[in-house]
Amino acid sequence: MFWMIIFLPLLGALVNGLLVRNKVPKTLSHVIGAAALIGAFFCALAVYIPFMAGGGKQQIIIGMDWLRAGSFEAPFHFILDRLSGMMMLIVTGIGSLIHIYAGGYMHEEKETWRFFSYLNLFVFMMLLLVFGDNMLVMFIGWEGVGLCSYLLIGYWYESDANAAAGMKAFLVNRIGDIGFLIGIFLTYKYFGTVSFSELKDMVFGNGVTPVQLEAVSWITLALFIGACGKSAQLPLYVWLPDAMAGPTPVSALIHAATMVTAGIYMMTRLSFLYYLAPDTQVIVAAVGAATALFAATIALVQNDIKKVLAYSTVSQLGYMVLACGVGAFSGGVFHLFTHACFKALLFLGAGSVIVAMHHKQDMREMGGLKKYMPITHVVMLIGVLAIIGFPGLSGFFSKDEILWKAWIGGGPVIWLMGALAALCTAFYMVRLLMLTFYGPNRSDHHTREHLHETSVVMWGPLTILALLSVFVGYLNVPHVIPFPVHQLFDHYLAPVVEMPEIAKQNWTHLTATYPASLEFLLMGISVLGMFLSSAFAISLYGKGPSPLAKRMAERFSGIHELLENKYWIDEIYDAYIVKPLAEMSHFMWKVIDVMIIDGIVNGVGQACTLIGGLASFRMSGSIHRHAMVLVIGLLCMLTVLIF
Amino acid sequence: MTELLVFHALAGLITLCSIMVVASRNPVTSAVFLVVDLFCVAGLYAQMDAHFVAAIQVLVYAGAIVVLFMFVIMLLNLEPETMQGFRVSAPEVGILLVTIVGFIGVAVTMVLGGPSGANGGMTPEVIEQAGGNTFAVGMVLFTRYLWPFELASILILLAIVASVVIAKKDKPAAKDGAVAGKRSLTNGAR
Amino acid sequence: MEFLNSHILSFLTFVPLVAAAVVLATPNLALARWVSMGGAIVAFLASLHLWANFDGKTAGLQFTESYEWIPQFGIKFIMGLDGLSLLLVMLTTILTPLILLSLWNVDEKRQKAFLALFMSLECGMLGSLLAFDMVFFYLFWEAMLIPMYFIIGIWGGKNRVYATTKFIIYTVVGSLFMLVAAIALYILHYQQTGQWSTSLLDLYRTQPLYETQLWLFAAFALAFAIKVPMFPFHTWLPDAHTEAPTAGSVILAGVLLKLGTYGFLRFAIPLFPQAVATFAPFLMTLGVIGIIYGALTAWMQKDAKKMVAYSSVSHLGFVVIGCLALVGGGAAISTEALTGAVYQMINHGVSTGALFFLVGVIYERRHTRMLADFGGIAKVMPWFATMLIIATLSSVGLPGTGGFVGEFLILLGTFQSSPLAGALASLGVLLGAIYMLTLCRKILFGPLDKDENKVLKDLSPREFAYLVPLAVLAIVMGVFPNYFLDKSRASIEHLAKNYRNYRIVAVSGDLVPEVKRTAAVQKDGP
Amino acid sequence: MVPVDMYLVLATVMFTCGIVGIMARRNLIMVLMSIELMLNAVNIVFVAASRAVNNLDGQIMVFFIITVAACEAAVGLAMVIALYRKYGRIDTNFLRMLRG
Amino acid sequence: MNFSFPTLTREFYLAALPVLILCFGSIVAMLQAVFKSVGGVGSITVVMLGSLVAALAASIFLMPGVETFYLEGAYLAGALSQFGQISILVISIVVCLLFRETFLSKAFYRGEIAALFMMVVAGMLVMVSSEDLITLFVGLELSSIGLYALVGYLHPTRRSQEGAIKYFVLGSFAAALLLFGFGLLYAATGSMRMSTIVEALPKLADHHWVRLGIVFSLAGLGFKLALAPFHLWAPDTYEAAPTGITAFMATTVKVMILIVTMRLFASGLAPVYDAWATGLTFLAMVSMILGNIMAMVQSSLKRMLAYSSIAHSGYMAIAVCALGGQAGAFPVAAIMYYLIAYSVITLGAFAILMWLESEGNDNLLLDDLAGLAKTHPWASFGMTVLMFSFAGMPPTAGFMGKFFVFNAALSSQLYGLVLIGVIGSSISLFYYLRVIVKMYMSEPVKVAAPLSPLRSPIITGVIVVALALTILLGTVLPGPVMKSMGKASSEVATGHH
Repeated sequence: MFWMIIFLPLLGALVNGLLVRNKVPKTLSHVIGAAALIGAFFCALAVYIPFMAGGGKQQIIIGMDWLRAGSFEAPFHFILDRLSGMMMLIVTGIGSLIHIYAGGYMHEEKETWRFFSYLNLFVFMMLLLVFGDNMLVMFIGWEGVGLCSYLLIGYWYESDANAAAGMKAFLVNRIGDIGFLIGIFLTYKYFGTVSFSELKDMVFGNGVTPVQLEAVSWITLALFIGACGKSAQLPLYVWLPDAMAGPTPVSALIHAATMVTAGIYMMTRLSFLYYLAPDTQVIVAAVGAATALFAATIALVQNDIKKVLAYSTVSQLGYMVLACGVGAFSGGVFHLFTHACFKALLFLGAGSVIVAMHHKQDMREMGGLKKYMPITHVVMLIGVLAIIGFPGLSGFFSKDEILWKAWIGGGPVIWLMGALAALCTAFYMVRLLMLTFYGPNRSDHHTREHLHETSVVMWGPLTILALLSVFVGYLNVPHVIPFPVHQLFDHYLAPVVEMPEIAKQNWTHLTATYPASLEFLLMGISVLGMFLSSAFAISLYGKGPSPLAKRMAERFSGIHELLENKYWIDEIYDAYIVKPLAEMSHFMWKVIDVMIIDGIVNGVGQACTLIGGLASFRMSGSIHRHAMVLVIGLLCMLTVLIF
Repeated sequence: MTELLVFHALAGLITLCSIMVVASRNPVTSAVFLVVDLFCVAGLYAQMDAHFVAAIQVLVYAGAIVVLFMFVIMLLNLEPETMQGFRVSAPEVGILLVTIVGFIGVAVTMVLGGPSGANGGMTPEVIEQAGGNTFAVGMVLFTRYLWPFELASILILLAIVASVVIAKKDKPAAKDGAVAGKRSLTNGAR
Repeated sequence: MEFLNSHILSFLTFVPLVAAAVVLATPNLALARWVSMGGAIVAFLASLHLWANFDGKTAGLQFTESYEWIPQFGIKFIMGLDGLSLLLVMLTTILTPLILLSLWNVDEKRQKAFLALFMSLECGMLGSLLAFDMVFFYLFWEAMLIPMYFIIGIWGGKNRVYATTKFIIYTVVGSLFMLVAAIALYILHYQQTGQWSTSLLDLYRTQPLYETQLWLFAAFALAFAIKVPMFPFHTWLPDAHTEAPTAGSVILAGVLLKLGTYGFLRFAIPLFPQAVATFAPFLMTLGVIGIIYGALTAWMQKDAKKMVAYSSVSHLGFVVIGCLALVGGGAAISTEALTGAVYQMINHGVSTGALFFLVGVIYERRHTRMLADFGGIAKVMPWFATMLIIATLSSVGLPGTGGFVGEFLILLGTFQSSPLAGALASLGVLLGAIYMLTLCRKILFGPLDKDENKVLKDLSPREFAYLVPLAVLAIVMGVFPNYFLDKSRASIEHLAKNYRNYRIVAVSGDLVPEVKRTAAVQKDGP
Repeated sequence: MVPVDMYLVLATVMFTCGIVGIMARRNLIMVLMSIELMLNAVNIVFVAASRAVNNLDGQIMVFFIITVAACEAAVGLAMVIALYRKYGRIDTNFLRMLRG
Repeated sequence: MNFSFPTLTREFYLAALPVLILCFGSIVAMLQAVFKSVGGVGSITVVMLGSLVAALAASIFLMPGVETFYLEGAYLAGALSQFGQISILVISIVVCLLFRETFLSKAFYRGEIAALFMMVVAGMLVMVSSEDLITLFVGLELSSIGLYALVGYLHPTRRSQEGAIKYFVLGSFAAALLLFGFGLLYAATGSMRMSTIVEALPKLADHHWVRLGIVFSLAGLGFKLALAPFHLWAPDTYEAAPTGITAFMATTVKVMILIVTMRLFASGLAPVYDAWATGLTFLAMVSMILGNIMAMVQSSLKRMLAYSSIAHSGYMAIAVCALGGQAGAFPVAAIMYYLIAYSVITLGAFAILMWLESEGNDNLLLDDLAGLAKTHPWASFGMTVLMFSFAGMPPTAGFMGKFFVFNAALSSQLYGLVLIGVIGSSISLFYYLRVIVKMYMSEPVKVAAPLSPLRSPIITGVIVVALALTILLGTVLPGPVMKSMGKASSEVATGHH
């Protein structure tokens, strides 16, 4: 049954990608793709329920021998524990919903077989990533999902921009992958194994030597670079906004719910190492907080509905990384879970809007869609409320836990950054909602005529996701809030994110008890801020972009421009990294290769010819000249031998 | 003492004549100096008790070779413009000077070398006892060096044939090689 | 059959040569095609036989043959097979029929000669992989150049004469130095043992002084570095590849280049361990430069073939550092890198071979290889796109393809022995992706705006037939690497063990090689 | 008795004259005569050496050298005649067709 | 009377029979020139071939294979002499066959030419089997004077006459240098015999006369061997001579001079190894570099081959240098192998040139070969094999030759020479490849008179045999050949020590 989880998506991918291709109606492609995922989801359930019934103990599922060289071993062994079990449910569950939805979204496309094949392949790779018991198998999935992301972003390859965006995603991810690889190398060098379970046994069993402890800082840092690439953290986040060029279901599944959370997943899987490296953790927390705030500010002024969501994703991922950085891995994973639900919901909702708007994505041309798309409006409203942390919805619980842990684990500065990011989140999400669904409709006549609610294939999954977005938060209710069960999720994940004995001295603040009043105070501040900033957003955009918004943009034109241009990060990268590299390459080719090396090679030949020509011209001809050469040769020999 | 005097006189004459051979504008003059030169060398041989060699030097060299040269010079009846003397460019003069200096070095080296003291046993006394230089040379030549001597005859034959082939007139129109060959034998340079 | 069994290696080597001779004698091209294909397939079957019967558990030579040739000089015709050569032999015998298949539709006046040359090239390659005698190795090594010289020179592009002359002169200059060093070693062996022998197994036991080793190794390394080619001796490669016909490029990239790295493993390293230790940092540096330099230069290319050619420089840089990581750095002796290098050789043959095939496919249709002339081809040639993407991914080392296994192991091992080199070489992973994806993007993606491109036909069944095996192989090699590595593990371990023994001696301060260095490959029997 | 090295010096001088003649003169006949000079110089060396080392081989050698000189003169002059007959020129500057 | 006289014996006549047969044959040929009735092409060829084959047979069967001195060294039989004689005679027979097809059939003075040819061969045989300097000199002149005539006057054009005169003047000049050197050696050691010289030398090692003598003899022999910088005659003469004679000269002269050089330097002058090896090293290096570089710029094929032969002389000189070192007898075998290989390849190459030459054009240019592979595939194939062999690519004779020579040199630790040799070989590849490039990779140039090859069956046969030998010498024959060289090499290396 376990194998079916993994291989059903692969089977789907192969059937769609190699066997049927164009030969069947595209509905069948959709059915094959979705069926593979739904099948996998049910298999996952069938595995998960006995697994949890059995106490949820970590299991190693022996696959096959994969790679052995010297003392290095990386077998295809899979790890099934509470973390991967949860992830498999998210991946297959949300994946199934999105697959179903995609059938509607891609209705007008020609080559859906390609789409579903890639999508299924993605799920397969994601499952490999999730289940891999060693870093290398995880890396297969890690790069594999990157590949699928590349292919799917460039799905509409006829547009050059899409192809470029895909390439950018792949390459930026590769930068992170180098970090991941170096992390693997270091792990192998200092621990002699790259298996998660063995590493964990090693750390929890014998502890670590001082040398290993030193190395752990570097290992975790290198791996974090990998996480930065995949989870779109500063400074490697640049690919994610561009990745929105792909079809919206892809954005929902890959660039919001699953793939981008791989970094968080990986860090959680190795939480015992991260606990051992408080230095790295400071960096992780700082990067996470900075990303959260940074991306949120950019999102404030974006007009493309998917771009807003993309920066929002980056920002939310920053939260998760921040959580990991302050040692709240379960908080991070919980946010991952809730975020997967509501962000998928938001993306799919946005997708519905886009379909309705005939693939127009500029929010300035929308407005008032509430009237035309009531269901979508409701689910989007739920999603927005969830993400901004409206009390009682899932985002409230997960975000609040992170902010709380940021305060106790990272200090006021980190907390402040997180809180500010939350304010921004509230503002731009409400802005998105207002601009899209409220106020007057600003689209052109033609588009308006065709505005209508989407089919059940699309809104069906949306409603399921909306329900999830509302309720999953209650899995982890903080102590301070009166509720029958508290911190269910933390307990659930505790065996996975257990702290090694030797690390505990560094993390005493996490286990210490704090007054409930403090937690309430912070919660109150963030809820209040959320309400204020939402109100501000409603006042500015409630009836379409108000004159005040325009005035503000003019008043703070510098900042507005900075934000609108995303801090010019892309341009800076282009000017200071890509261009110089290209110029250097060109120099290498044209100057070093062609001029210097080939110049020397050809020069030797030409020099020989020249010498030969000169010699034959000077030395030959008449007899006396021959005699002279002869005598000079004789004299040379005499000089050598006698004089 | 007399010997030394004679040597120096002959040596001076030889040097002078050699230079004149090379330096004369007119080939006839050169040939005349060559004859004098060869006679002086013959004198030198005689002074060194190499009577047989001195004799053939006079007979063959002065008597045959130089005559041959004179004959050819006369035969060709060279015009003045073909009778050039030195005509060398500046770098060539440089090379000539280097050559001369180099060979002065060779001469100096020879003096530095000195006699080796090898002694083959054919002292003048032994030769005198054996019946004189010519007899002794003959004895060696016709026994020990009989093989090269016989080959020398082939060599001369070869030279004759070669001269014939070389100096033959332009190829006659007739395809009959044998007749032409016979004619060339009679009309050749020799 | 018994005879065939005991002479299987020489049979394998000379079957292609016989086929070449028969091809020349055939009356028409159709027959010539079948004859050459027959020869290639027989060779392939023979190598399959070797694969099946090869015992991967021992490092010793298998299927050995040995005949006296010039007894007074100890020159023997020795053939043998071990784990290092087995994989390359397989690669050669697999690529050859595929290439012949790719030539099936070429109907040119001198095509028969081409086939004959090609088959003799196969003989040369197999010979140099199997020969265990210095002289015979050199003989095959040089003999291999000649067909290649003609293949580029006669059937090449516009600038073919320059390219082929550059190719052969570069290579021969290197191998002349190697010849001299080999002779010097041969004389040393005589001086040490009083026995003339060019058998590699005997030469392994020679113990040159450290200073001598330096010179000899430098000469061998030069020859192999040119063949590989390592920076800065690489400039012949782009020219040769660009001008060569598709079949030539495939075999050049697929097998010929590997003989350089194979040479390092078979000759330079086991013969002169002390010198290797001295030179390794230098060669590693060149290897790393090659990786980065080749990648960056490839990125700038406008000609698809040249781009793939420069990519070979980069990829072979990986193999070189993999070979030398064995000896680099501190006491760590990295078999992983060596394994990776061996694996990467094969994988590069498969992926780059496929890439050249694919470039050939579009060149055949459009008679241009300029990237700017394409764009959006994926629309009209979906299967071509699939194949190109698979080859590209294998080339950039995406996990799940053979390229990953090789590159990963090399980097892993290199990182153990010299972290800086490993880290810098890791950049190659990124840079490789840059140019390969650029290639894909420019050919496959973007708007299909050229009219000539709109009517391109997708792969024909014949093209499928030679591309699919490579694509499948690229993936199978990524998913089941142990299946391949099991055959060569023992040999690799053996090579490393010998070197390790040397290092123990060297580290304990006793550089004078009094400790018997066991032959890197031991042979049972006479 | 005159020391043998004096003869050698004399021979060297004569030899040098011959070499200079070959290098400097443009008339083929003069070149041939220079060669004769050189051969004579060699003869002096042999005869002087023959006396110094008390061995007659040197004189035998001179005999052969004179023979060869005669043969060479004959062949050389034949060449001169052939050249003159055909082209009317015997200066070496005429002989500059083959080069490179 | 205390002279001791050597006597002529029956053994001497038997040993010298090859030379005598050739002298007799040449006289017969001369008579044929006189008597028209017997002077046809056929009969002269019969006489020539008959004499050469008879001489070959005598050399093989009647000559003692062990070192035997006759007339106190005037005639030296033995394995090395035998090797020289056999090689020279075999080459002569081949050239004679080539000749019959090309020149002899149309020649005007065919009797005289046959006589000259045989006398030249006789001179060479004398030279390779002489031990004293006098006989050596006579043999040298015997071969040279005949060659002067053969080079320029078979069908005298201005070009060929010029070549002959240059060869003659410079050759005489070089002979004078050689004699000057012999004179000084004689003055120092008091002997004309190598075996006596070698005994006298040890106490004279630093004597100036000896050193001067070595320099001048080296210059004289170097000239004949066409070692740079004494090589300038070679290109001119090779270009001037009819192709058959060029082939003859390029091969036999090298065999003859190398054998003499080995004997003189390695046996006679062994005690002063340092002196002559230094000089010869200089010559070898200059030859390899200059020969190869200058060959690169030639447009005439024969000129190119001339420069290549200069370079090959350089390679062989490497092995001669190795003779005094630690290599023992091996370099002799190496040189002999190289000589065989080189002769086979050279003969093959010139035979192909003859095959391609049309009447009246015996100086093919490189450009004439353009596109030859299309019109004459087999000739191109042959040329290719030979060029690769010249360049030393396996599996041909040239490779094994180079292998042995480098082997010898490295055994004697002549690293510098080997280095130069390698550099030279690398350069050489360029011009050998140029020929192949022209044939295979260039389009035929439309010339006024396209090639109209003779395609004579005999020449074709010679080419085929040469090609077969080129390959065989590189593959199966090295073992047996080197084995048979063993005796001759030990003769040189141990004969006089």
